[in-house]
Amino acid sequence: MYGAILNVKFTVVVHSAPYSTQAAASAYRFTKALLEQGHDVYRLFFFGDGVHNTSKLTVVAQDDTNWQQQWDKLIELQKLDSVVCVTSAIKRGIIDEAESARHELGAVSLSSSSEISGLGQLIDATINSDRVINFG
Amino acid sequence: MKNSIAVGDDIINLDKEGYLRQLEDWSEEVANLLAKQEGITLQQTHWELIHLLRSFYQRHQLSPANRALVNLVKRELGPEKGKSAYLMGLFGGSPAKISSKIAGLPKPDNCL
Amino acid sequence: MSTLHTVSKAPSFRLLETCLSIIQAGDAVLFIEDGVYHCQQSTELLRNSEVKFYCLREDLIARGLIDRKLDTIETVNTQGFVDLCVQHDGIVNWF
Amino acid sequence: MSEINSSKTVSIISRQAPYGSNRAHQSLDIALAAAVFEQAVNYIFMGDGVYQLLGNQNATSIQSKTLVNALETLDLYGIESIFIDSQSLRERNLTPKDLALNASIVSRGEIAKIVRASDSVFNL
Repeated sequence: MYGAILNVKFTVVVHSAPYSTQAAASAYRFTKALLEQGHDVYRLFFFGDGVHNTSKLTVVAQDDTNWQQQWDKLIELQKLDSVVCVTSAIKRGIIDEAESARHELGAVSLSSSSEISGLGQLIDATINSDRVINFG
Repeated sequence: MKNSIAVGDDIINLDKEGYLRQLEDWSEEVANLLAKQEGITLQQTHWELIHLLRSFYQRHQLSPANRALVNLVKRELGPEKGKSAYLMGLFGGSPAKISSKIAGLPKPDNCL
Repeated sequence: MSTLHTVSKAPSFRLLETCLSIIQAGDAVLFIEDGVYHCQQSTELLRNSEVKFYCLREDLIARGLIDRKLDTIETVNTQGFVDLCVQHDGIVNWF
Repeated sequence: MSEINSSKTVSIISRQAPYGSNRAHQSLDIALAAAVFEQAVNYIFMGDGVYQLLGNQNATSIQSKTLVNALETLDLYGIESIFIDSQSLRERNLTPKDLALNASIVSRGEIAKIVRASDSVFNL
């Protein structure tokens, strides 16, 4: 294992959808690597098209990487704080139980490992993290 | 919160939080009814804010969040009124949310 | 105080040009994703001696560039990418 | 959010034209959120981002909101550090007279200093 001299708190912001650009995959590998090196994730923040990384309604071929599932596993295993921007999410059909009830939609698409919240969570992350990195 | 209000023969639909579903349904009569749902009886001091909000929205297509609302009122109606306390006195604890609702504006951005 | 800049688009987007125009001595540039195509051809922009250039190894390999890379550009893997973020005080991402 | 109490400097570099992509709008959303949570905000228009500021826009023709109308409210949110890159204007044959927003016209060198002095930078 790579010896980390100091422990740094990162916030990783994902701006792009998986399967559209490489950005989400890069963000995933970066997040995994920083954890392996003993650093911390203060928060993952999915913004704009990045919210598509948190859809649980995703199907890919057996020989393709399921990025949503990869994120899910990483978030749950490492108990990461994963936030999806509400204004980005609901207009792209990423809906949790509360939004589903509020807008009477009858369906939920957000993976249970992430939560929908406001942009204030991104600002909070800029205040409380040592580094903010954006992938888009 | 009722899901609709009756204005004459018309039924006006509201969302679960009491905002107009169709912004074009707004009228002064509707504003009075929306205010009533919030337990507010509209006075001249409310109306001057409602008109200010509507003209602001017409120009900027934005419902101001609390801080912007205070600054807007300060700029347009003077420092006496451009205070949180004054606005809370008129519209209660979340003046931006409640005043936007009564003025027939969209809910201030939930990201903020 | 120094900043790590990442550039993730191909040279035709001309992001590197803009990035270098606001860069300061001691800053570093890391090419990732399609940004690694910058490493294939020597250009005037890469001759900036005040800036250290790096490229992400995994993205080079994926694109068939690992043997075509300029010697002047250092290769790092994703772990090295994390280290660069730690070593610099700030990060600016160009995408 | 009560846990927020310290103020940091957040810089937003907005480099995309309005309407063609949502990046310009996202820059604005981040800036407004940072201002609402009382952070110091620098808003920098650069590259095609300067097109956001052109006067005489009317996006009702494409069933969209006219972004510059919202940008005009930045001062109400307490965002007063607004910068426009002079080189980007020059490259697009624009002058401050073409713009609907008053802001400081700055050089790349000045932008470099602003970026260096920021705690975090959103470059969209």
